[in-house]
Amino acid sequence: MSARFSPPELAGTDFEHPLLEVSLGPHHPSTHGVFRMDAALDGETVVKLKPVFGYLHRNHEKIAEKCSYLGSMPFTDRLDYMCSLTNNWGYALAVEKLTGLAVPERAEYIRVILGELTRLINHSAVVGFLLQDMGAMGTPLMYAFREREKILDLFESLTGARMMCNYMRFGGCRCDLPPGWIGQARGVAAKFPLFLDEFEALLTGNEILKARTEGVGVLTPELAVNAGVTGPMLRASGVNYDIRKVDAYGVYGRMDFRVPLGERGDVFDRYMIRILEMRESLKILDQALRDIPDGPILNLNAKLRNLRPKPGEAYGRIEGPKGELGFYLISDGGPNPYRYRVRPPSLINLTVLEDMCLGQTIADAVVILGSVDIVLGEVDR
Amino acid sequence: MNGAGIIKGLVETARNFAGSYHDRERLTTVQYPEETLPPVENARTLPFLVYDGGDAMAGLRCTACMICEKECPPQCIYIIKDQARKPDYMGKMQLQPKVFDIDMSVCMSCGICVEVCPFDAIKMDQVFELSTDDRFAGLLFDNEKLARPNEYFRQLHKTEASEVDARREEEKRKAAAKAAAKPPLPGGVK
Amino acid sequence: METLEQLKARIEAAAPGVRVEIVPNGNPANPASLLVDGGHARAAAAFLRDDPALAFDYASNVTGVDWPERTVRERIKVKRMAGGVEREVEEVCERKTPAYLEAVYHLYSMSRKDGPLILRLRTENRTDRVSLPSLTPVWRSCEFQEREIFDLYGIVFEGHPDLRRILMWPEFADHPMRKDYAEPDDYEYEPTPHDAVLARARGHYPGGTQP
Amino acid sequence: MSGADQIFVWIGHEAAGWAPAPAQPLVSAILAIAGIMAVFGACFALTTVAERKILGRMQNRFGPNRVGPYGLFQPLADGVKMLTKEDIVPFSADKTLHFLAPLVLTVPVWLAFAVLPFGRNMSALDLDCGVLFFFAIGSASELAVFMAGWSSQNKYSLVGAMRAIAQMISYEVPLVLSTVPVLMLAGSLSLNGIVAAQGSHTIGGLARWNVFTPWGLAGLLLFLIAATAESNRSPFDLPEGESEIIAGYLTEYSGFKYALFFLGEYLGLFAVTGLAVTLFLGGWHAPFQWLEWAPSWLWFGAKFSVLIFLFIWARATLPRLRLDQLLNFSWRFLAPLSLINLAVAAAWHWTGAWESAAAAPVRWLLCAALIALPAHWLGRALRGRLPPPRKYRYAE
Repeated sequence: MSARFSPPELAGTDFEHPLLEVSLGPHHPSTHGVFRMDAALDGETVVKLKPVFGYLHRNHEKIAEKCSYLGSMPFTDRLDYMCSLTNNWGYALAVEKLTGLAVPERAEYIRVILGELTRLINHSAVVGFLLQDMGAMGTPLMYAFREREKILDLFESLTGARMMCNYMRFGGCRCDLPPGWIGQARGVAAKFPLFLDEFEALLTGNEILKARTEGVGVLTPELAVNAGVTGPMLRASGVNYDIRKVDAYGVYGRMDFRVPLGERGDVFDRYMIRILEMRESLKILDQALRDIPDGPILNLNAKLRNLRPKPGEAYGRIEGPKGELGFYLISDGGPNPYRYRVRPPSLINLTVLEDMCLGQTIADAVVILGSVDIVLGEVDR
Repeated sequence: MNGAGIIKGLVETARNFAGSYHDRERLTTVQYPEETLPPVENARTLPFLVYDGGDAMAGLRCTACMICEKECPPQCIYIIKDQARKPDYMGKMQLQPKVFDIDMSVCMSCGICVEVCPFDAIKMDQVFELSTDDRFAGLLFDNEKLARPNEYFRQLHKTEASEVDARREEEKRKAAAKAAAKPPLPGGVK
Repeated sequence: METLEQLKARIEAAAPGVRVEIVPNGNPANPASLLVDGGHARAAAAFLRDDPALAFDYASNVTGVDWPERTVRERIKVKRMAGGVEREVEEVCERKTPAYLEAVYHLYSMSRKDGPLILRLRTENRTDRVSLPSLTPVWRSCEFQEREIFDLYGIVFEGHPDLRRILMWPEFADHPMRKDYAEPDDYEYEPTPHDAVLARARGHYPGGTQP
Repeated sequence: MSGADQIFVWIGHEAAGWAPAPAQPLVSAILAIAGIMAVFGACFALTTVAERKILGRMQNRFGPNRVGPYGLFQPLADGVKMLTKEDIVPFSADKTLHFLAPLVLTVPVWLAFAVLPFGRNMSALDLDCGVLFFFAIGSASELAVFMAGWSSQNKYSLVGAMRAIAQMISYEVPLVLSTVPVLMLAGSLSLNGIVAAQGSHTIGGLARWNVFTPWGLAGLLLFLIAATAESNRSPFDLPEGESEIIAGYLTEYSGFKYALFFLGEYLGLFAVTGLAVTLFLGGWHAPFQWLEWAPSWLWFGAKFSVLIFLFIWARATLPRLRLDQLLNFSWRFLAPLSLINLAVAAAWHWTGAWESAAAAPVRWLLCAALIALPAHWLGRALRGRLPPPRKYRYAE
């Protein structure tokens, strides 16, 4: 297996074809935050594109090394602020691996439910943002946000906050479901397919959307694997790798769901895979909401404060909505982690941005970036 | 057919256009100052201190144990213990904070102080209209500004408050039973 | 997956001259890792990726770790001659571990759905001999993560196609994730009320914050 | 004619009558100009707020509803904001061109309204070559847009200006070609003449608007698509494509100059919509004979509003095309189709004798097929050879 890797050639030295160097960002309208791409254009064709990071860098990892294990939990909310609950889950999973804490069954089910709701939020919003980048005046985005509100209401009534949930704890969850929550969640999950149908009627068949996305930003499976691309983007290239299936963490082993795989690895596939994944998520939600058992939600041995794991290290990873979200922890026996590392899927998925954009037009580059699905809180940390 | 997808999309926006006039499911916007959403019991914004009895300063449950100050992730709590014990609302001598400041501009509403507090002394409020033109002193809340009666807590978080009250009653009863079981002091009081 | 011992033997066979060491994990529930010497790391990595029975085609996570010089207190049993009799005595001995920077690679196999295999590379010290071979030519996914380690820890990855600072700005001098990093006192401090409170409170209570 | 129908004409007459006889033509001209500017200025203000409200509703939001009743005073607030904003001219800009560009855009656009008949006897200037005059004036906007992009000394502006030029020149062709059948069959270049040609009625009192013929329907669609591109509106808003090139040629404009550009664009849209109404929708005529009692300017306004709503609706729904696709669409679909439409119009003219109840539908269907089939083929050719439909595999 040999993946293509060509060292980036510096464009702009060829004076016969003078290039237009533009800096897209950090306050460009469609770079999803403070992201920057240094691009060189030949006409409107991209011949060089270098991502530039760090405008939102706050050294999350260093902060976490100075916090107790519990104290980092609310900070993980702020990594990928669209999906705080999966971030919580990834971190809790890593600490549970480090300490060997078991999680009660009810808590695992709650985690699966929340994780899949988060996936619904993220994927629908991403499709909305993608269309926004294509110039659709925000209509799909508004529809996505309309549905997102209903899910955020669920989060608020359970965790107390709409976005910065800070809900998972090592060895379980913080509090039990309020009465009536399951019914409310069932209602949301039952209505979501209607929204998806509506969404697809608006988008999937649209000729302009097809023209803009088909054959644009093709990512080959070989390059995708070698470049560590994960999540829907990897599966759109046709690689069957879903950590929910591979690791079967939580209670995903008991859930019956399928992993949709794309065919050509272009932007349209990335769009479609997200839609199909939402439909699978709804299946998981149905099962989890049906089967959720009674019982405790927190391991009785779990310590809230003064958690001092034995020296050692652990790597916990989950299938976040954007890809593999990993937390690598080294403990030296103290109350703070000696090393705390986040594997940010957004950042690593950007590795192939230049490869996908070369030879496309500047308008395509924006759409390709939209299909990668980044959140700058996670890219820059 | 050419343009079938576009027409389908146009029909969809037209449906939403019409639907936004009669379907609350579609038009989810709340016209904020005139209407507000019903309060959510679990919702949390910023912390406050609970007191029992009528006198806010005497009745604070906080014993200045400093745990929340230590655990607060953004380090926005600042406590100074009072040197001497003071009578609380029941007349019992207690340690109390001399200074209890929370910097609301730093607080990130995570609620970890509430979880770690062993005395149920700090709870999460649900106010959100706290904008002020003084971003320094105006957002620095001291213990007088933070103190809220237990009834307020009961109003906000009914379930949690009833659990807390029951637990505190139980503890009080146990303490009383323990005190009663103790042999009278030599020399006899009364 | 093969055991680490088997893997070690196979790597040693595939890349002659390589020094591989198994680093135990203090937490036995979690996997131990393989320490590979810098000179042969790329050959070993290419072997791990290309061997069909291993096929570690996916480098998930690349982490830098800073290990400054530490004194480790250990209780060891020594035999001592005491009064003509040899006896075993427990002694506390202090040992200094050398300082080094470490790059940790978490490898998975997407085709075989296997993993993780943890590779560690260590520099010789923390000051001047801080270069390691870049594994980006083997796994493209290391590109940004190695840049990040270069930026935050100061490990120089040789053979990296584009080794620049990634999160900090190019003019920045230090490596902020190192344990001995001291924040430069050149910020334009935002006068947060919190700091003002601290200052005022300290002024009010010169004896310190605790009674 | 009813009084309400001619009320504006009568007011104009009476007002001009007060002036001394030699000054009367001048006064009536000034009155007409003032009337047009007042009506379409108000229309501009109203459209901005209506557009935002309709977009809002289509996106399940309220839209502006805070300034005045139902947010109706929003344009006033916007205007105050625009006028009080700092006017920033980039240091390296060509200051003269930068200043002139918004004026060059806005002034000619007003002229285009001179030839539009807004109602019975309500046309400021009845030129014999009205359509030609309209297009001649309309193409001045290209110059303004390029001036703006070039003088700003900004890369995004330049890219936007280049896009705008390419787009406007390409779409001028189908825009003009799609009007030719109308001119051909009406036998006149005067807009009043064209309206008069659509004034008769068929059985059932249905008006003989051009849009009720196959070539007229196709022509209207072609005209509307080309007009959307000409006025830089979504889905053809590439010159301003805010997600790609910030704001295109408007990037370096702020305050009053920006407002002028905005005004110019909307007025251009109004003018071209007015032309569409005149050419294809019977101008100020009522759709049915028994509806002729309503004032003619009301009919014009109603048709005009419907078309504006269509533009807004499309804007709320559609994503933007890419530049190469946009040009392909114009040269390989719209332009050939409008030529074919010319032939269809000719066929319609030759079969003019098929008026019997049996022959009329045959004639209609024949001509419709003549335009629909090429449209289908051209569309397929434009999309190229489609790959087989996608199948998504599922891994268990």
